[in-house]
Amino acid sequence: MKRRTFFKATTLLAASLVAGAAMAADPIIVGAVAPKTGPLAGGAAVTHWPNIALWVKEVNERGGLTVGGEQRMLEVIEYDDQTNPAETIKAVQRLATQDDADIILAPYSTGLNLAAAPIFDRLGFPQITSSAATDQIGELSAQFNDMFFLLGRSSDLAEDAVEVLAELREAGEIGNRVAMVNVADAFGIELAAVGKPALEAAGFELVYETSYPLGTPDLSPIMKAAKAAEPDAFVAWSYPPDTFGLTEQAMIEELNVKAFYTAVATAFPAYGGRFGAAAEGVMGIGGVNTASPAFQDYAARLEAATGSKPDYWASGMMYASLQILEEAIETTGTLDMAEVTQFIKDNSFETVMGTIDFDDENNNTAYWTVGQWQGGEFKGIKETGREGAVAPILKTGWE
Amino acid sequence: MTAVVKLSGATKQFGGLVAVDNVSFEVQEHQVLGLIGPNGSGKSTTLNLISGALPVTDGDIALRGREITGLPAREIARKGVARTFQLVRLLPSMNVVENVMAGAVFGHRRRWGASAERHAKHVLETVGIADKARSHVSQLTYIDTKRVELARALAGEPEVLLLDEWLAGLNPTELTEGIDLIHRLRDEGRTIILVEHVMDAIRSLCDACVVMSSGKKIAEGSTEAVLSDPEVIRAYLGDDDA
Amino acid sequence: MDILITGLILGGTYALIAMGLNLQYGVSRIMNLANGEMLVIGGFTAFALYTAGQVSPLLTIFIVAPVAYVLNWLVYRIMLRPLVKRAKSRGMLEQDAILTTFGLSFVMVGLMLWAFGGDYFSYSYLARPVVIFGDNFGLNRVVAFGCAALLCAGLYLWLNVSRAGMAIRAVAVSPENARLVGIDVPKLSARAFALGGAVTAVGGAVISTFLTLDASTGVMFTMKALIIVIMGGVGDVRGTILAALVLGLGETLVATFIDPGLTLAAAYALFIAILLFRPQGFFGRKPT
Amino acid sequence: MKRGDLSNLAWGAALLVLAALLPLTGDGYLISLGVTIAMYTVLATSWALFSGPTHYISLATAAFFGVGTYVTGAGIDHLPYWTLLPIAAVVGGVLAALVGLATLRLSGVYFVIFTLGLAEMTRQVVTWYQNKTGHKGTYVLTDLTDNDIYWQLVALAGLVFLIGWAVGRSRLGFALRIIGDDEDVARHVGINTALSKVALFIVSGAVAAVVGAIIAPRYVYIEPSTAFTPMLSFQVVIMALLGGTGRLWGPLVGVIPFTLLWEAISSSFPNQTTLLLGLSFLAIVYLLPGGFVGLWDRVKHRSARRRALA
Repeated sequence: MKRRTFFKATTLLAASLVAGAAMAADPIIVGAVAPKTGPLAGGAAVTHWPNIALWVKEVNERGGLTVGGEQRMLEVIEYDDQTNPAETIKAVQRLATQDDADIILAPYSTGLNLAAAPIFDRLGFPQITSSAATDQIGELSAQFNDMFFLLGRSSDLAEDAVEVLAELREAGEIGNRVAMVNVADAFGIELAAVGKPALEAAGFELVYETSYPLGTPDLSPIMKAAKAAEPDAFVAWSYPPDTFGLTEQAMIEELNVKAFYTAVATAFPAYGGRFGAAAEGVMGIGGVNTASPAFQDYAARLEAATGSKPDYWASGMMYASLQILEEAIETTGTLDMAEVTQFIKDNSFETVMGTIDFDDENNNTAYWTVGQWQGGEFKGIKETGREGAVAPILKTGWE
Repeated sequence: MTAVVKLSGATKQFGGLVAVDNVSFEVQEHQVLGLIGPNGSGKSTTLNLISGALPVTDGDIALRGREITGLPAREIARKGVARTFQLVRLLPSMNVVENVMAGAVFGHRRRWGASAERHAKHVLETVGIADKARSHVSQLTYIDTKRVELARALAGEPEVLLLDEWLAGLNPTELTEGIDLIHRLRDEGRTIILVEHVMDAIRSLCDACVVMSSGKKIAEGSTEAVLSDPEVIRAYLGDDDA
Repeated sequence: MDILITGLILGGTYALIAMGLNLQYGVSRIMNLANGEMLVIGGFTAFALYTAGQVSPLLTIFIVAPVAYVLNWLVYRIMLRPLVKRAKSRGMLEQDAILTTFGLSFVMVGLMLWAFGGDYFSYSYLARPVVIFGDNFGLNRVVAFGCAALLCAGLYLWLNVSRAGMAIRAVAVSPENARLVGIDVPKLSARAFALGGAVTAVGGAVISTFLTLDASTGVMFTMKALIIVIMGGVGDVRGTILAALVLGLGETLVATFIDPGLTLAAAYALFIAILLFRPQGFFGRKPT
Repeated sequence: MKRGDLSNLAWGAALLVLAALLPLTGDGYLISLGVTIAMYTVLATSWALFSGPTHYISLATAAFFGVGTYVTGAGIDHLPYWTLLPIAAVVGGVLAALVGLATLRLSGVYFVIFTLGLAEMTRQVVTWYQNKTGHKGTYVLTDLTDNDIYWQLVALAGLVFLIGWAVGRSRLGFALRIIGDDEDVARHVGINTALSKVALFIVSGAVAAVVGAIIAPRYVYIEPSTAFTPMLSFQVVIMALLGGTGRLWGPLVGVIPFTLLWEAISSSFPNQTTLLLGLSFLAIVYLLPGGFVGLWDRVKHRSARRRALA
């Protein structure tokens, strides 16, 4: 393979500048597959790719991973799956059989991770997903033994959002009227299917409820109708383009609810960048402990290394997945993936997101579910066992 | 005896323009009827009404006493009306015999497989180009393309054959050949309606003529009588020359 | 009333998306599948200049337009002209154009990724309410509607009054006959294609003030534009404007009165219904 | 049946058996390439059955494919897998029939855009319905491996070639060639043009739906954006045209080099995949008008002429 030699040459050249001693050992080949084009490329560009770049850079600057007493450099082979599950499958196969990858990183998004799960399973590679949110963790980990879940259950994500609202209501901060909308696409539907009964069970009155298709160019009719229903809280199970769109429409319609929630991409730095002070008080899916030195340090390193800021949800988890893999390999001292997988199952790990410990279903049970923009940062306000949650604040207008 | 084709008050309007205005005539078995008139008088449109290329706005058309008004072209073709087009339309991706088979396979009398091919070749003999059966249509001379189209129309063994200016554009030698060919068809006893401008052809081929002008039928009768009708001459040549 | 205005404003957005393609397809006979990418490039330029130097997108269009014009002119001369020459029939040209511009759209997405990465580009510009007849509307959308109205009116007048515009319309109606009356068809086709590209890029710059774009979103706009152009009738500015407004109003009505979840389905249903009853579109000539 | 037909059939069957042996290599990578090739062969060949002779460019493949994946997605928990394939075929066929009857009078580019809109509309309706019913994600968890999927696709390819071969020898096939040449003539020689076109459109719709149903277990998680991706429709058209639609084997010779080229580019230039795919695509259009079939015909024509001259 010509390309391999080319890659090898460049990485080795780079490596030799940093740590000449590493020249002796063969590099460890790390395979990475995720969208660089297609509908999810925008999300992967924020959450997925920069972490890989950072991790590889840092490990190689240290002189590589220690395997069997020998320091070995990382060599990454990246493939673009074009947000197409067939391409993901093909690329993982290619990494395993053509490129002889020693490690293959989990792909990006729920759908692409699940499409790749059977191959990871067959190859016996651990698949530590950091961007797959599903309610089928039990069934999936039963069928695919090597699949790990960092991001949690989608039902928790929705239920906790409702819980935040319920707590605000119990505290007498907001009323009982909720407007709920969702994007009619896989994850949005899933969240709404959980969120709606949860809202009803919590005794909220759904004064407005609708869905809209992915890619709706004008969300103003929805926001107008939502406003006309005079809600006390607004909840949108939304996706990246419409998370931005709904927020902007809420500003334009002057929807002055005290609790405003949009789902995916609220935690993106681009959200804070675009809305600035107006974002203050907006709640969304995810969150992190922004006060934790580990996270602050990670965020600074990521920005220094790649020029891009982490999002306040899955970015840190993505990096944590790499830390877990790193620790498992270095501690076991092997690239035998069965051993590495078993180590991941048996141990707990210190990461930028805190301690991570997988349960019997390979699920990380402690994760952030709801965050809120407070003082220019998206802080975690609700979790399933993380430390550092701050108290939610009320949204006070859009200025 | 019922007429093979009978038009009763056939009318065709395009928006405000009445292209065919209340035209009625009949064609009998074994008759060759000429449909003549100056340019734009509605002859070709009348032919299109019979073949079903255009739906009538009003009036009735019958084939052997059975109504065919409003039927789609394919039904009319299957009931036994075959036609050629004013500008020759062959099937460019096919060779000569395949072109003719199109008529044999889907026309009035349907054949398939070897039988269709045999029949197509037989028809090609009738029109005099059996030797070019395997040629590609792009290699044909003008009159041969016309022959192929005629053969395609004949291949379905239609009840009536509509020829839309089939002789137009031929040079003098070809014209003689063409007239001879249609003569043979006539002698075989076929029923034909032909729209034509070539006077020699009309005289020698048609048993009867219908003359149209500005969408209306202005004369009808035996060829000889019609062609000497002063009104017909005026319609053709304009008032000055009459 | 507010539904009417919302619908009209959305229609204006659609007009911006589709107007350029109408020129390209109607006059130059190129069904440009890379149209959406040109729009995204326009949007990206506006984003880059706004975030880097606070340049108003409304000024950016004066940079975007000439650059896009030249780029599209080159694309036509270098890539598409040979296809026009070699095409034996309209159908063949259509097929070749689909293939070529599809490839071109890949190239353009690839270039954008290479140059700017795959991140969303999203910024806030004029995102404040403006009150019309007692209802709130986004100022950026209202401004976009104004741009669309100016652009459409300008194009319409130019095509109907100026000599060059008339010649372009003649080419749209019949390239063969236009040639006979002494119109330089290849030259005008190139110009119309370039103009269409410029209009699309300007539309992209304006639209980026309220829609979130990334390098891969172009295809969504291409599809919308195709639908609007076909619905309106190929090669007629009025048709495209009408179709854009009908679509905008239709979607808003469905979103308000039936179910926002069905807006896009309704848009396609509307498109399909119109094609079934008027296969040539609102103002189109019978397809030959 | 002529002797030539028999030998063609024998060759076809032999190639099919050979193709079916691929999983025996045990190379997962080859098999995943094989799945891609088999899938696009089926889709492009069935597409060309309709679009080749009629010159109607349909971008509805994704609509049928998506419907097929959702048949599996919705039915896998309730019905045995094997019954889902015929159901997908019926659903795809019915959808194609409805669409065909309504739209085949549209010509040229109008039909193209219509079919593009159809795929989007189907997607919208499916997601809307799922949303209404409060669906919690569509999972297809089965024991089917890539090998199983590959064999199913190869078998389906065999079926499609057989259908294509039979249609090519039938009145229907002849009728479609006539329609493709000149629809007016077709009508006037007595062909039911609408029915003929719809019949073939149903075949291609049903086949695409079955492909979707077969692929669904491979995706595990069914999302509208991947099931109805417009890219699929475009790729099918492009591969078929690259091969050439004039012959039954045309799409196949387009699919194989295209998939390999795609693979070579995505594996060698992961960061410029899109750019290079676009460029190679343009090169194909300019250098290979008429596809490989066109090239083959030109070469044959030239050698025939040379022989005639000699």
